[in-house]
Formats: sequence, C-alpha cells, structure tokens
Amino acid sequence: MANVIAAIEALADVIIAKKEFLTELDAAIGDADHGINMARGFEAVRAKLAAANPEDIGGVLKLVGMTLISTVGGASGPLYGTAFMRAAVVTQGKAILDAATIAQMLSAAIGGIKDRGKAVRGEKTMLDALEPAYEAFIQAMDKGESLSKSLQAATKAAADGVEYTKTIIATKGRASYLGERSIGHQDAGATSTYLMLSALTAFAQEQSQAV
Amino acid sequence: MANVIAAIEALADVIIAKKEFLTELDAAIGDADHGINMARGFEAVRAKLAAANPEDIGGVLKLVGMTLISTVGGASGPLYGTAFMRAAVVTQGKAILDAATIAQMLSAAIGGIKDRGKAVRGEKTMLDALEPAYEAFIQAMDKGESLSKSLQAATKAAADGVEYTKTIIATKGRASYLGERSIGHQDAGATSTYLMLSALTAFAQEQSQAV
Amino acid sequence: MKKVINNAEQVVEEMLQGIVLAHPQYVKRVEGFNVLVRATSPVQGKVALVSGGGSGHEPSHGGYVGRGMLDGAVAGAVFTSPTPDQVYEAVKAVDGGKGVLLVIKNYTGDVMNFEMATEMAEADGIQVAKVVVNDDVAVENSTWTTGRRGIAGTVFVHKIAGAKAEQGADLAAVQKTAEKVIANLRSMGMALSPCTVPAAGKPSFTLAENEVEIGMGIHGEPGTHREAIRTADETAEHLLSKILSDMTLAAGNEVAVMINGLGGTPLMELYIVNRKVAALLAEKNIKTAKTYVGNYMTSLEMAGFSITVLKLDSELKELLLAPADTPAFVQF
Amino acid sequence: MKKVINNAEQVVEEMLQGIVLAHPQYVKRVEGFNVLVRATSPVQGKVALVSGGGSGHEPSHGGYVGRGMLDGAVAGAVFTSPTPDQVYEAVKAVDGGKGVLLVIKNYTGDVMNFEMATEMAEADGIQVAKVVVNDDVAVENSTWTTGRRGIAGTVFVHKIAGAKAEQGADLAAVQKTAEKVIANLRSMGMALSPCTVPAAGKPSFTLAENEVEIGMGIHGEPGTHREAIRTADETAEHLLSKILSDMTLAAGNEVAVMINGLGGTPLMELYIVNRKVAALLAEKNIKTAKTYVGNYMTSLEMAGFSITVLKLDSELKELLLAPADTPAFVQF
Ligand SMILES: Nc1ncnc2c1ncn2[C@@H]1O[C@H](COP(=O)(O)OP(=O)(O)O)[C@@H](O)[C@H]1O
Ligand SMILES: Nc1ncnc2c1ncn2[C@@H]1O[C@H](COP(=O)(O)OP(=O)(O)O)[C@@H](O)[C@H]1O
Ligand SMILES: [Mg+2]
Ligand SMILES: [Mg+2]
Ligand SMILES: [Mg+2]
Ligand SMILES: [Mg+2]
Repeated sequence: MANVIAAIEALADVIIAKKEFLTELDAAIGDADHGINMARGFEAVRAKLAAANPEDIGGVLKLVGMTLISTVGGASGPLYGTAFMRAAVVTQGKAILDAATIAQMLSAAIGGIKDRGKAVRGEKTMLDALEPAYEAFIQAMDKGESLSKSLQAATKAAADGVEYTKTIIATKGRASYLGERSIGHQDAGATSTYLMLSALTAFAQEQSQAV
Repeated sequence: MANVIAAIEALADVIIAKKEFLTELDAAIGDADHGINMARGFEAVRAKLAAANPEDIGGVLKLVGMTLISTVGGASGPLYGTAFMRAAVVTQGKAILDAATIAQMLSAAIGGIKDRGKAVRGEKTMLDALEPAYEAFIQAMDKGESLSKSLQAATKAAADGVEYTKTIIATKGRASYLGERSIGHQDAGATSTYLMLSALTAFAQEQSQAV
Repeated sequence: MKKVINNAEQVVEEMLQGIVLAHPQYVKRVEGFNVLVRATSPVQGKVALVSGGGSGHEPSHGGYVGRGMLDGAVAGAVFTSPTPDQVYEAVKAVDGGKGVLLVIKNYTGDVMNFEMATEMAEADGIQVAKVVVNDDVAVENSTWTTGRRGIAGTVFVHKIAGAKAEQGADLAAVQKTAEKVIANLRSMGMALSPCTVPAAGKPSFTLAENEVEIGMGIHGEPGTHREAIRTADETAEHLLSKILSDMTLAAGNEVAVMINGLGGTPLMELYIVNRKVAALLAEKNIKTAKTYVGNYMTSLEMAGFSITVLKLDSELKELLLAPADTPAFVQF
Repeated sequence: MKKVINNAEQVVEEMLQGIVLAHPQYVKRVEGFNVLVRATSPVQGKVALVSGGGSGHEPSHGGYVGRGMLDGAVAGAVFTSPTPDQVYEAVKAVDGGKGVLLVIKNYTGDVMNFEMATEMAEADGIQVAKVVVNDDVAVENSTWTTGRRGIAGTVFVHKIAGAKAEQGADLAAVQKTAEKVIANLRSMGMALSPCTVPAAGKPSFTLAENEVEIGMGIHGEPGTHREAIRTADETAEHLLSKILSDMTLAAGNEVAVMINGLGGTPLMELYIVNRKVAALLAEKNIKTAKTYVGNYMTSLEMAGFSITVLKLDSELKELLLAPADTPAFVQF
C-alpha cells in the first residue's frame, strides 16, 4: 500500500516537474494548458493522498481517478480520470502490485480511455503511447522478464509511440483542427503518458534494488 | 494676390512635410496628433485655394481660417483658425502684403489666440513662439530693416521661443497634465508656428531676390 | 506577461467574486464551486439552461446568466473545460423541475466533462438534455475529426434557446430550438495577436508584425493558416465567403449577424468590419434583422475578431428579438 | 501597426458607416457630417443632449445615442476634438425646441470647438447650455492649469442627465443635474500598454515589460508617473484611495462604480479589480447601488483600466437606475 502511494507520488513528481514542457508541447498544436492541467490535478492528488487512508490499491487508484476528474478538466481530466477509475476496479481488494495486476490495470485504463474519448490508436493521442506500452509489457512478461524489465520495455514502447505521434495527423482532440499542420509535433498527452510510465519504471527499479 | 496664395501654399508645404515631426513632438507630452491635425487642415486649405478665387488678402486669410476651423479640430484648429480669421479682418480690401500689414496681422492673430485659448506667454504654447516673433518683427521694422530681414528676425525669435518652451512647465493645453514631466520637451504648437514663420520668411526672401 | 492580476492561480476565483460583487441583482455563486446561477435560481417550472467552458472568454458565459438567457454558467480554469462535478453542481442548482439543457461548445474536453456531469445528474433523477455547438467553419467537418469547434455563435444559442425556455416550452422543445439554431449557425474568426494564459506566463504563439492567423480558435489554438495581413474589407470578405459557402441562403432570407471582438480589438475596427459585412449581405439581397457588434466571446486580450451569421426563420427571429436581461446582454 | 482597417485616413468615416448599418433602430447619420443622432431625432419637446470628442473611445459617444441617454454624438478624428461646424450640425439636428445641453470633456480643444459651435447655434436662436466633465483626479486641480481631464465618468453624465431630459425637465434643470453629477464624480486610470493612432502608425509611447503608466489619460497622453507593475489589488487600492481622498464620502453613503476597460484589457481583469474595489468600499461602509464593468470609454487597443466613483443622492440614484436603450448601454 505504502508502495503504491509512493508510486503515485513518483508520477505526481514527474508531471509537476514537467509542467512547462507539457504546456509548451500543447501550445504548439493545442491550447497551451496540458501541463498546467495535469500539474493542478497531481498537486491535488498529493494533497488528497496525504490526508486519506485507502484500504487497498483499488482505493488509492479510485482516489487518484476521482481527484483527476474533479481537478484537471479539459480532455485529459476525464480521460486520465477514467483510466485510473477503471484501473481501480481491477485492483479492488488487492494490496500488492505484481506484473499481472499491472497488466490488468493497463488494459482496463486503455478501455476506459477508449470508451470515454472514442479514439483509436493512430489518432495522435495518449493512446499512441499507452497501447504500445501495454503490448510491450505483455510481451516482456510472456517472455518471463522481470517486472522491472517489463516496465522498461513498456516505457521504451511509449517513447517510440511519442516519436510516432510526430509523424501523424491528429484526428482527435484539439490538435485535429490543425490537420496537416499537426505533423512534426509530438502529442502532449502521449508525452504525459510516457512520463508517467517512465517514472513508474524508475520507481520499480529503485524498489527492486532496495529489496 | 497670387503672391499671398503662394505664401499660404508655402506654409502648407512645410506643415505637410513636417507632419510626422510635429506628431512626434506631440506624442512626447501630448496626444500624438498635432502634425496629423495640421496636415489635414493644410491639405484642405490647398484644395480650397485651388478652387476659390478670393478678392483680397482678407478673402484668402478668411478662407484659410475657416478651413482650418472646420478641418483641424483639437486645440490647434480653433486657435490657428481664429488667428487667421482675425488676420483676415485687418487685411480686408488689401491686395499687397507690406511690412506694416504683416505687423497688423501678427498682432491680430495673437489677440485671437489669446481670446480663444486664454493663455499668456510662458505657458508652453504657440504663443511662446508667436509673441516674441511679433516683437522681433516690430523691432526690426522700427530699425528700418527690410521686410525680408524683419521676417528673419521674427523667425529667429520664434526659434528661440521654441527652445524656451523646452525649459518651462506647460500650464495650458494637454501637456499641462504632465506638470514637471513636460520640461525638456519642446511644444508642438510653438514648433508649428516657428515652421510657418520660417516658410514665410524663405518665401519672402525668394520673392525679394526674384524682384 | 503584463496583466492586472494578483496571482495567476487565482484569476478564476477572483474574477467570479468580482462578478458576483458587481452584479448581485443578476447572479449568485454556488458556494464552493465555480458556478454562477441566476439570483433567482432555481426558477420553478421553467426549463433551465446551463453553459460553460474554460474561462478567458468573458463575458461568456457568466455574463449571460439572467432572464431570457442562461440559468447557470460553469467556469473552468482558463481555456480548460470545467470538471464534471462543477457542471453537476450547476445542474442541481438551476433545475426547476422541468429539466436542464446543457449548451456545450464542441471541444473533446467540454463534451466529455459535460457528459460525465449528465450521468451524475441523471442518477439523481434530473432530466438533462444537451446540444453541442459547432459553428466554426474554419475547421473542416469530417467523420475523421472531432468536428467543428464551437465559438462566438454559441451566444445566439444562449439567447434563442433561453427565450424559448422563458416562454415555458418543455425540455424537448427547447432542445429542438437550440438544435435549429446550431444547424443555421456559421462563424469564422482571425487573430492579429496571441494571448497569454496567466498560468502559462507567455503567449501561446507568436505572429510576425505583418502576419495574421486565419481560422483562429478561441483558446489560442492555431487556426488553419497564416498570411500577411490584408485590409479589413478583404479579410471580412474572405471570412464571410467561407461562412456563406457553407450555408444555403437565398435572396430575401433573413439573418442575424455578430461581429465579435476577441478581447484586444477596438470597437472601431469591429464596426469597420461590419460595414463591409453589411454591404456584402445587402448585395446578395439578404436581410439583416439584427446586428451585434462587440466583445461577446473573447480570448483574453487577443486581437482579432470573428463573424457569425445565423439564418433566421420566424420562430428564431422572434426569440432572438425577445427581451433579455443579463450582465452582458440586455435587450428590450 | 497591425489593425483591421482599410485606410488610416478613413477609419472614422468607415466606422460611422458600420455603426449606422449595425444599429439603424437606434441611430442615423447627419448626412455629410460625422454626427450620429437618434433614429427618431429631433425628439420634440425634450431637451436634447449632445456629446462627442475625438474618436477612438468607442463605444463613446455614438454608442450612447438612444432613449434615456444622448440625442447626438459628434465624432472627431481619432483623439482629436471635432470641429465646431460638426458640433453645430449635431445641435441643429437634435434640437426639439427645448434646447440642447452639450456634454464636453475638459480638454482645451473640446472646450474651444464646442464653444464656437455654441456661438453658431445661438446665432440661429437655438438655446444651448454646456457642462464640462473633469472627473480625472490624476491631474491636480489648480488655477494654473487647464484643470482636470474628463474621462470615463462622462458616461454617468450621459446616463443621468439623459434620464433627466427624458423625464421632461427643462434645459436649466438638466444642466443643473449634469453639474451635480460632475461635482460628485471622480475617476482615475492606469495603462499597461500604449495604443496606436492609425494615422500616426506607431504607438504614442512605450513602456518597459514591467512598467505601467499611472494616471493615464484616454488619448495616449502620458499620466502622472510610471512605476513597476503591482498586483491588481495594490493598483486598485492606489487608484481608489486617490479618488476617495478627493471626495467626501461618509459611512452609509451610496455610490455607483464603474470599472472601465481601455480597450485591450480582458473583462476577467476588470472583474478582479472590481473585487478589490467592492471590498474596500464595503470596508468603509459605503454602499454600492450599481456597478458597471466593461469597456465604456476606451483608448483604442490600450491595455489598462480606470475606476470611477459617483456619489449618489436620491435624485441621482433614481436617474441612474432609470431605463436606457442605446447601442452600448441598455438597462431595464
Ligand atoms: N478523444 C481522445 N482520446 C484520447 N486522448 C485524447 C482525446 N482527445 C484528446 N486527447 C489527449 O488529450 C491531450 C490534451 O489534453 P489537455 O491539453 O489537457 O486538454 P484540452 O485539449 O482540452 O486542452 C491530447 O494531447 C491527447 O493526447
Ligand atoms: N490654451 C491654449 N492657448 C494657446 N495655445 C494652446 C492652448 N492649448 C494648446 N495650445 C497649443 O496647441 C498645441 C496642441 O495642438 P493639437 O495637438 O493639434 O491639439 P490637442 O492638444 O487638442 O491634441 C499645443 O502644442 C499648444 O501649442
Ligand atoms: Mg490543452
Ligand atoms: Mg495633440
Ligand atoms: Mg484546454
Ligand atoms: Mg488631440
């Protein structure tokens, strides 16, 4: 439990640290608020976590999801919020975050984002980082890699996904209004997804070394 | 008559040529329109003179005065307009512009400006160029100088008057709102007065050389 | 960034306080939320209208809360759609038993957040309907995109659907009228300069001294392209032709026109634009029943404007011309 | 200079055309002059009000022509007071037999041009009275200067004297009420950025990135001093304290407040200012009967604002709250 909370805090740290960077990415093809929105949300998450005492992983993730929904706004608020809410459902009653649980969480999160946002991969959104990350994670797990290694593979795939968003036209979200002019710019939401995965990976690595 | 019209055209030329300069002077301590206002007025004067056929100097000056009143606006419109209207009164029925007539005109113009604007010398206005110019003109005339020389003396005094406006606080017109901050800047209206006098002087000089 | 503010994080909160202090006759705050509702809310037996979106578009939408227009307005962070709980509070505060119509501008975030709020309110047994405004013709309509954006024309939806609700129509009828407005509504804008989101601290884009952005959105998001600035007449003609080529207007038809300033453009320039728009419509024998010129849907201090044309039928005309009394839109 | 215009020399002409095309219900043009009068002018048996001044302050003054406010507005070149013949035409066009009140802002040029027009109209046998508005406390009042400038508070003179005239009062009574407004009226402003007179083509001054001009006039003329930008609250407190220290307001007194935008400042910031102004007045137990927030007297695209406080008595309050119906000021 403390572990999961610490992991969420690691996500919060990276999002808050990269607030300006994410906002600049959004400025290029969106409306210059993604970093501001996400940082506001994770500041609130930090405060909520400090005050609350969730019983299980599901409780932590539900709190994160609800907090993001009620503080982020914009497109990313409902999307990340729903993602965490769905991940909460599959982690109800669980206290330990193993590879199988993480796979379930990622899958549930992707489902939530798709239900809410009606996007598919290739539309220059966070899904272009998250779906390949999930696939890479499963693949690594299937190959018997460690959790830490599997997360590394997922993060690598998310990074590639971010690069891929530079090459495509946005057809969902605010950048879609730009059409061709969106090419050459990386998607802000894909980038925040990548950043969270990389923070999680670094966290897991520290943990595994500490153990 | 043709002479007087040509003289007015010389005034129009210099005002229009110095439009930006006068506007910049007004920008520093006023509202950045003196050159624009005066140029608009003298463009109209040019057009009116081309179409009209005044009978005497008074007719020319009345036309100039009325045109300035109805096209310049701001403070300088009524002031210069009234000045020319008053000068028109003392030149009714006259066809030749001699030194005595010019002295009368200047005196009438000064009276008109004072009646209309309620200012006295030393308040950082056009009067600080025009009154010394008038006095210098009279003095030179009294010494028996030529018209051309007397005008040169008047222009020189107007130039000194413009310099003097840099040293004093404005207490009339828009620059008066600035108080102490108006010091160091020359008055736009004093400058346009100087410019017109110097154009008139140059014109008279050309004429006397031509004769 | 040079702004008359205290703290970039507090601008929405302090603005809302300032609005309520200025206009207590019109609006009150839903305690603890960034929601303004009529001073008389909930109005019993009337369909209520709720709109909202990111802040920075003032007087949209709080300025349109009052008799004949909105019942509630939800203010998100600057340029960021409000969260579902805020919208939900607005719905609860204004429902007078006849249901609530949500007027949403077509942005992914707005649509999702308002939909989540709808789910919450419906769970409480409140009847909720929604319309999505997408008047901006700058953005091509295609099944491959999010669709067109909602911009200044949204104010006409507030006005006309608001008048319909005031007449006592039921939720389905108010929704239907709002949908008719949206179907008949086209807008397009352009920007001369960017604006600065307070929390971002710097302009969201830059334009060269002679450059303008055509098809500009209202959130500082880029438009369709940039070009060298042209005359007011050429620009007006360009935007209007894009608008008209997307609607079916015949000689003799009646329209309402809005020349909307984005916040930093003097009224003088908006009227110069209107001169050309009016002339072009008159040339085509299109009758303008009413023209609105001013800052109705802004983008902070952005310089630029948009043109909106609404095709009227007798119902829409009567409702448009009906009285309204709100902080920013008063009409006898 | 980036502006939505066609030709710097034609901006006033084209704007006036655009205004008439937008608001034919309210205003018509006096053919051949830069004068707007009510669509119904002359209104027989009513004292008529005429105001005006340089253009660039829109919606002042043409936007205030209509029932309950002005009868005529004269538009000079940008920031340049109109010429006497223009004012004279306005007076002739609106006189309904009960005389005409001229509302003049206290600038040398305006006063002289309106006075010359008065002489012309009186020669025609038209009864003319005048009031000179000088609400700007930034400028020290002294017999040695031209006196204080007239700025945004002028709109309150239009509103209240206009309501008095609408009630059927005679010229002397309307003038007396206008003079009471002026006696009770104080304003002060500040600017964050300059504006550009179209014909000049460049800004009339420059300010450093963190610098503001305090006591700014409305014509781009410099204010009393420059300083580093402070918070909205500090700035509001500074301006308000200058205003209040120049009027005698006791606890329990009632006032009207105007937070006026200079053209380039978002409404959001004006409301943030109002929040502080309202709090400061409430602290002193001064009651605000009505608050106006918006762009009432602008300086083209200048960023900045002014605060106006008008002390009310029962007559002024009743007249202020009376209905008005003009393009830019509508009140039930
Ligand atoms: N329909 C969608 N499905 C999935 N992700 C989306 C969708 N629309 C937008 N996004 C993501 O949201 C990000 C933008 O978030 P943000 O800037 O916070 O919201 P907004 O676009 O409302 O300003 C985009 O970069 C994109 O990754
Ligand atoms: N009361 C006055 N008497 C004489 N000259 C004056 C007076 N007030 C202003 N002026 C002159 O008018 C000039 C300003 O003219 P202008 O810029 O055209 O008008 P405005 O001040 O109305 O913008 C000043 O520079 C000054 O010389
Ligand atoms: Mg964004
Ligand atoms: Mg000037
Ligand atoms: Mg946003
Ligand atoms: Mg001027």
